[in-house]
Amino acid sequence: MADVRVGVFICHCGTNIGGVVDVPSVVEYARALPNVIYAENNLYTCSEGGLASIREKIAEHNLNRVVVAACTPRTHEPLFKNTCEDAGLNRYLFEFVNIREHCSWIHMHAKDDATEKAKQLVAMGVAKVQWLQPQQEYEGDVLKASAVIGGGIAGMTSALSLANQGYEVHLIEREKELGGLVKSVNRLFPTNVDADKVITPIIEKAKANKNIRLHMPAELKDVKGFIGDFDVTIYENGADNVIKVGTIIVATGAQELKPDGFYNYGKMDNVVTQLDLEGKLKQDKKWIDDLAGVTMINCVGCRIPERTYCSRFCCITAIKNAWILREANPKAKVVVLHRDLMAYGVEFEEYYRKAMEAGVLFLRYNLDKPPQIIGKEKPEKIKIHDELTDSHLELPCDMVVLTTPLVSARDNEAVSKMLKVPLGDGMFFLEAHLKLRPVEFATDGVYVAGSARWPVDITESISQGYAAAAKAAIPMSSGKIKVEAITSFVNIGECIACGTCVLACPFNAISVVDTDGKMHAQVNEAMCKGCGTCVATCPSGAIQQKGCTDQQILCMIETLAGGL
Amino acid sequence: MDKKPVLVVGGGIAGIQASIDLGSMGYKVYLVEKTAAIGGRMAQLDKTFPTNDCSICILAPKMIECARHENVELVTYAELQEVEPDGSGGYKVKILRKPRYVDIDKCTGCEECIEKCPIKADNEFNQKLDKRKAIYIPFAQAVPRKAVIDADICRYITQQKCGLCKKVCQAEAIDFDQKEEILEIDAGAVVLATGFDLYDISAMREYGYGQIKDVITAMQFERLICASGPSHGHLERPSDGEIPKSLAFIQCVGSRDQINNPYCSSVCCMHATKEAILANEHYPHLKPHIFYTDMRAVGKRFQDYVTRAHDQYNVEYVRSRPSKIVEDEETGNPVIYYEDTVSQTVKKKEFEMVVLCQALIPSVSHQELAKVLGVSLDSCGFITVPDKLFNPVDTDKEGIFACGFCQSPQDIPDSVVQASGCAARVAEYLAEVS
Amino acid sequence: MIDNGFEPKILAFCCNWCSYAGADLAGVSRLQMPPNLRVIRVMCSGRVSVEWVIKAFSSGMDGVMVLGCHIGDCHYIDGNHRTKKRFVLLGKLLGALGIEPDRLCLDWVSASEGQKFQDVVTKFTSRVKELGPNPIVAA
Amino acid sequence: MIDKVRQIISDLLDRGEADAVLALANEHGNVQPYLYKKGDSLDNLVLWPKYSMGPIVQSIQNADPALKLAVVVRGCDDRALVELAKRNQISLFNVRIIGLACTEAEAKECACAHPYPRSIDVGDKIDGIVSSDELAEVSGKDYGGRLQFWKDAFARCIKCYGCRNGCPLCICEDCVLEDDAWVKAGEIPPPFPIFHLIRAYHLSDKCVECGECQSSCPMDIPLTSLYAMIREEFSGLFDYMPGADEDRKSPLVTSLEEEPIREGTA
Repeated sequence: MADVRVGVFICHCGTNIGGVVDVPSVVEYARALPNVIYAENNLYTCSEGGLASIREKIAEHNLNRVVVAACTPRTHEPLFKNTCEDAGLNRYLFEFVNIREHCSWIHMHAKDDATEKAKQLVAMGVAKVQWLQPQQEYEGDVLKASAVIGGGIAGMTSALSLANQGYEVHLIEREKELGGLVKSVNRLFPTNVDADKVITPIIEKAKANKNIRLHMPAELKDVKGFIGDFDVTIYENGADNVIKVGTIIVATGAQELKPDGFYNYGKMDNVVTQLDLEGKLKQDKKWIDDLAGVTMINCVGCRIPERTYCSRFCCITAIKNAWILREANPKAKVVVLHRDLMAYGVEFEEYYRKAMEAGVLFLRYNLDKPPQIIGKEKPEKIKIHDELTDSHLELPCDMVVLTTPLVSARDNEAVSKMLKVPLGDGMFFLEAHLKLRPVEFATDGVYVAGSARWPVDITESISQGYAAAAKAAIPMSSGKIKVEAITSFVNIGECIACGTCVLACPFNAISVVDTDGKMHAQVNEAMCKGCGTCVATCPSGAIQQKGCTDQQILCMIETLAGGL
Repeated sequence: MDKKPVLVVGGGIAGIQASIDLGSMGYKVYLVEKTAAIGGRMAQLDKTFPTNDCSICILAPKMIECARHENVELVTYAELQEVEPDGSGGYKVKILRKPRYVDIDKCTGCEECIEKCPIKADNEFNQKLDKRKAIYIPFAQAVPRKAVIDADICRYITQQKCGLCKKVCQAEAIDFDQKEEILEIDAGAVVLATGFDLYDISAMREYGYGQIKDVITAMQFERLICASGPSHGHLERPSDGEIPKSLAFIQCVGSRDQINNPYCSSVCCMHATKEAILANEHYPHLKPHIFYTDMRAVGKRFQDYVTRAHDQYNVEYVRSRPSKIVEDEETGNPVIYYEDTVSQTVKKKEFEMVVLCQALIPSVSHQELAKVLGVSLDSCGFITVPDKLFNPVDTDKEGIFACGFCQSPQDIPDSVVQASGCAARVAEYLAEVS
Repeated sequence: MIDNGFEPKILAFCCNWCSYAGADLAGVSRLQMPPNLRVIRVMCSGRVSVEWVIKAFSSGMDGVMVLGCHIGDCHYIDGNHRTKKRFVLLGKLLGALGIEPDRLCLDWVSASEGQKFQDVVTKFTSRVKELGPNPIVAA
Repeated sequence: MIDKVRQIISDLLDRGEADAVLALANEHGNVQPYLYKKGDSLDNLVLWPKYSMGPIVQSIQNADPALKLAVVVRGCDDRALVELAKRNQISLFNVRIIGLACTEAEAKECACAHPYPRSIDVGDKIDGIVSSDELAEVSGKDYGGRLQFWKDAFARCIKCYGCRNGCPLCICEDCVLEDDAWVKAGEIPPPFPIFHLIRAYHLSDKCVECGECQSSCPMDIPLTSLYAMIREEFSGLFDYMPGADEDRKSPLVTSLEEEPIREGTA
């Protein structure tokens, strides 16, 4: 090992370590370890005094490795790495040894054993630090441009937000016009505002914004590359066109389930879905006057074994349309049959109460006693079993509206293959973490918003649109991504391109490439998260992880085994 | 382009996420937190639905990332004192830093002082199920992991007696002369993330909370079942410390009722299901009952979670809204009176422990906040979002945005989405203003 | 614990996000444990090579533990899926060669399970004590 | 049996379905791999189970990747080719497999549990030998007994790397067993069990039961029994047999969703 000069700093942490571990004897022991030039103990190594001492001793003894034995690296490692860097030492020539949480605090009544253990842990740290190499953190450039796939409400929100922040946006829409599902909606809950009156200005803003390049109609064909440098190929007016962007937002939305096979849908007139009804209401409202009764049946085609999920806001759509019909024709008997009324939050609960006060009848039904429609070509009456009163009712009904869930868009599978991002339940896109990273994918640089991820209403689609814009803006704002130097690297000579590591990588960060005729694995540092799973699957050790090479761990095992 | 700093109010998961996103976009962020550590309500949870992730396991990395972010400065144990528009779209803010009587640069979180301190008080973090000292660290994984002295009960501050903590502190971090400080910043924009508080249900006499020992709140249940809680994860009944042989949850306690809170708190159906699953997981003999009105499992993979609770964890869903709970004379156990709406009969059933899913209300700090910031509150005390449909995170004051439960009842993922949403809106606003 | 004077040498590989954090919490909560354990930190339990554990047994370690995140909790999505399969297999291979599989412990400890970390370590240490010194190097 | 094989070979060559056929031939008195071209005489063809064709196919393809090759294989070769293809060492696209099933005697001699290829062109499928008396003896012992058995066996190891060099699936360019950090140079026998357990682990998802390791071992170490035990454990855990299915990836590399552990075994 070329001229290794190790400095060891052992902390008392007041009495937390010093009260159990005989720190001075550990310092004495450390001095005798291989290549240890300097060793000292401090009352609080993490205090200003401790850090200053490290900086001084690095300069004074021209140390090129530092070991600190103190509390836990999870909270204090960056602090000490920065201190080494301030003293001109590469921050990766540092090893942290935990002798508080993993030693003094859990062996308070076995002081000798604790001291012996501390010595061995320090010996293991000193053994490993010899083999550490200086590292440079990978810095990739990030193009300040984003591709938003899908021009619905979520996609437009992301595009406008990024454009307003000054980024170039390519908005890709498969249809001939922007707006997505909202275009086919009559009014919007909970304010009952006219959908067109609100969505049209947003579409105009998106078209007018100088930072947004609209590709419409355009079909997504292929995506290559990684965060900061994606090549997005789209098919537009007869030709393939490659757009170069730094980030991608998936906002491909979802579609209403057409419930064939439920309640004679498609076989009987006047048995429609909520979206069909929205279309009828947009045209004209005269036909409502001669309605005797309307029954809405909620949860059609969902919360059943074949499609287990609740589609979140269809209850509110039912309330909206029932209320509109009721107000247009107070004589008509408007009934909503539900299996739980999902009016969550402040506005929806109030909306639900107002609809009740307006005379809409809400009855609870059960799947094992479903309502029966009576009528030949079109419904005339409906037989209902009300669960709460356990009674049968027969009501006039010349229209049945089936409230169905949103289901995933047909081309999700294709888009997911192109972007190498996973699909989850119901073939919706699967986010990186359901609770804390809802609009990101595990693959960096690709984000998701709106019903492409899971059925959400307009407000939530817009929130997710903004959130995805924020996530995309992060790498684009600095134009750089920095990756902690704990990624894997391949020794080309030793690699036989067997592809085992490629399969093991949870992040698709490794690929087999050809360099001057030699096939070998190659790690994309921008995508590698530094988990090391690939290294453990490679039989020949051709791929290693910075800061955790086989050599660095084996010498710790060797030290430990030889130590006692 | 020198970006103006951004003020984030509230150190829960929403405030943390907004701060990380804004900081990562290159903005300087001041995160003001009323208590002595960030983490908010999520830090008190044992697990989160529907994945049963351990809450602190997914929160701690975010807390550490936020605290160590080069662009984020934590201002804990502090409140907003004064906010004046600065005439160019931003706000001149005065932040009152309450005295901790501990120098956080010196304190290493070693807890020597806590062992020696003789004064005890109810531990709010553990919902008063156990005690904490006058000098304390809010919770084991608190960030920053620094002590704070509760000035109201500290014998030295109130009567100049004791001072034991100062004697044992080797880092000389105790500073009884610490005064409150004012931190002034000129913020380009403000993000509110002040979260929720728990509705005081002791006034609802029909459910006997506060009178019947083994009637507890859902948050108390979370602390009991949590491995780092007062009973180390053992579901010990407050009355005799035994493990209950039967367990019930009652939904909508103080929610969806015109006297207390008209709205639905949105998360109780799911956290009750989670708690029932945890109860059965820890104690397979338990058949938890959940008394509900509408089982609102509306989020991603929620409905499967409820189905699994019923099929695999013996959870029984009873569609009924119990009228009252009475203490059984001999056993002292709570007895629930309810109308089973499916069989249309009035029934009563004794349980060894009843958990009330109390309403979640906007943070009590909102009254103060509204005055200081000039943002308006809606009838239920949430921060008003005038155009909820198309501008879901904009308040009625320019440059002030709001995310999470403080503006509408929502769960963790929706709060995190709105937090990132605020970051985008702030970036747009500051780009537009400059 | 049987006190036959034999103090086993035990090595544990802990993942930074869960089991190492659980060990930290056990420390913060002052949960006392036998002092035989030495921990090596890796970013993910998926990084723990089976060959390391074989080298550890060959070099005389009496017991080896591999502690990762619960399946589904992995910070790297499913790194720990490989850990589970590899070390269930290694247990079987050790058995085939006549090395008691109980000398290898594969378990999952979350960042909030300080108590579980204490239990797992204490139980494993006494089990290895029962099994006696590593037979590979002993005879 | 041999005439049928000759017929297949000549048909393939005459119809141009293969540019060359790899099989074994008796040349100058010893049996060796032979590349038959169109028109070659097939008299010297030999059918002999104990020659591992995997590495030969590998070197032929390295020399001439586009060659349309047919190869006469037994069950173990067939499985070896599948595992080599899975690891990009050869491509089966240009390879036409002529599958020979081993006879009762041949299967007995190799103590082989699957003495037949995936698709049999010549010969009949017979049940393999599930256990040998040696294997039975070892598995019958308790841990102490097994340990002693293997210690004694491996004490004879002179670290000649014969087992590794003979194995068709030991394909690393730079073997860890030659790296000082893992196995100190000059220590004979290598410290038990590091050498043989690391190799056993490496082969646990690759071993195709060809027996080359034992036949290459000068010290008669019972490696076929060792690998039989390992294969049994592996298939017990993952219901996976190396070489049986070209598209199925190794359980040690994939996630639990793709290749789960069988219930009740973990």
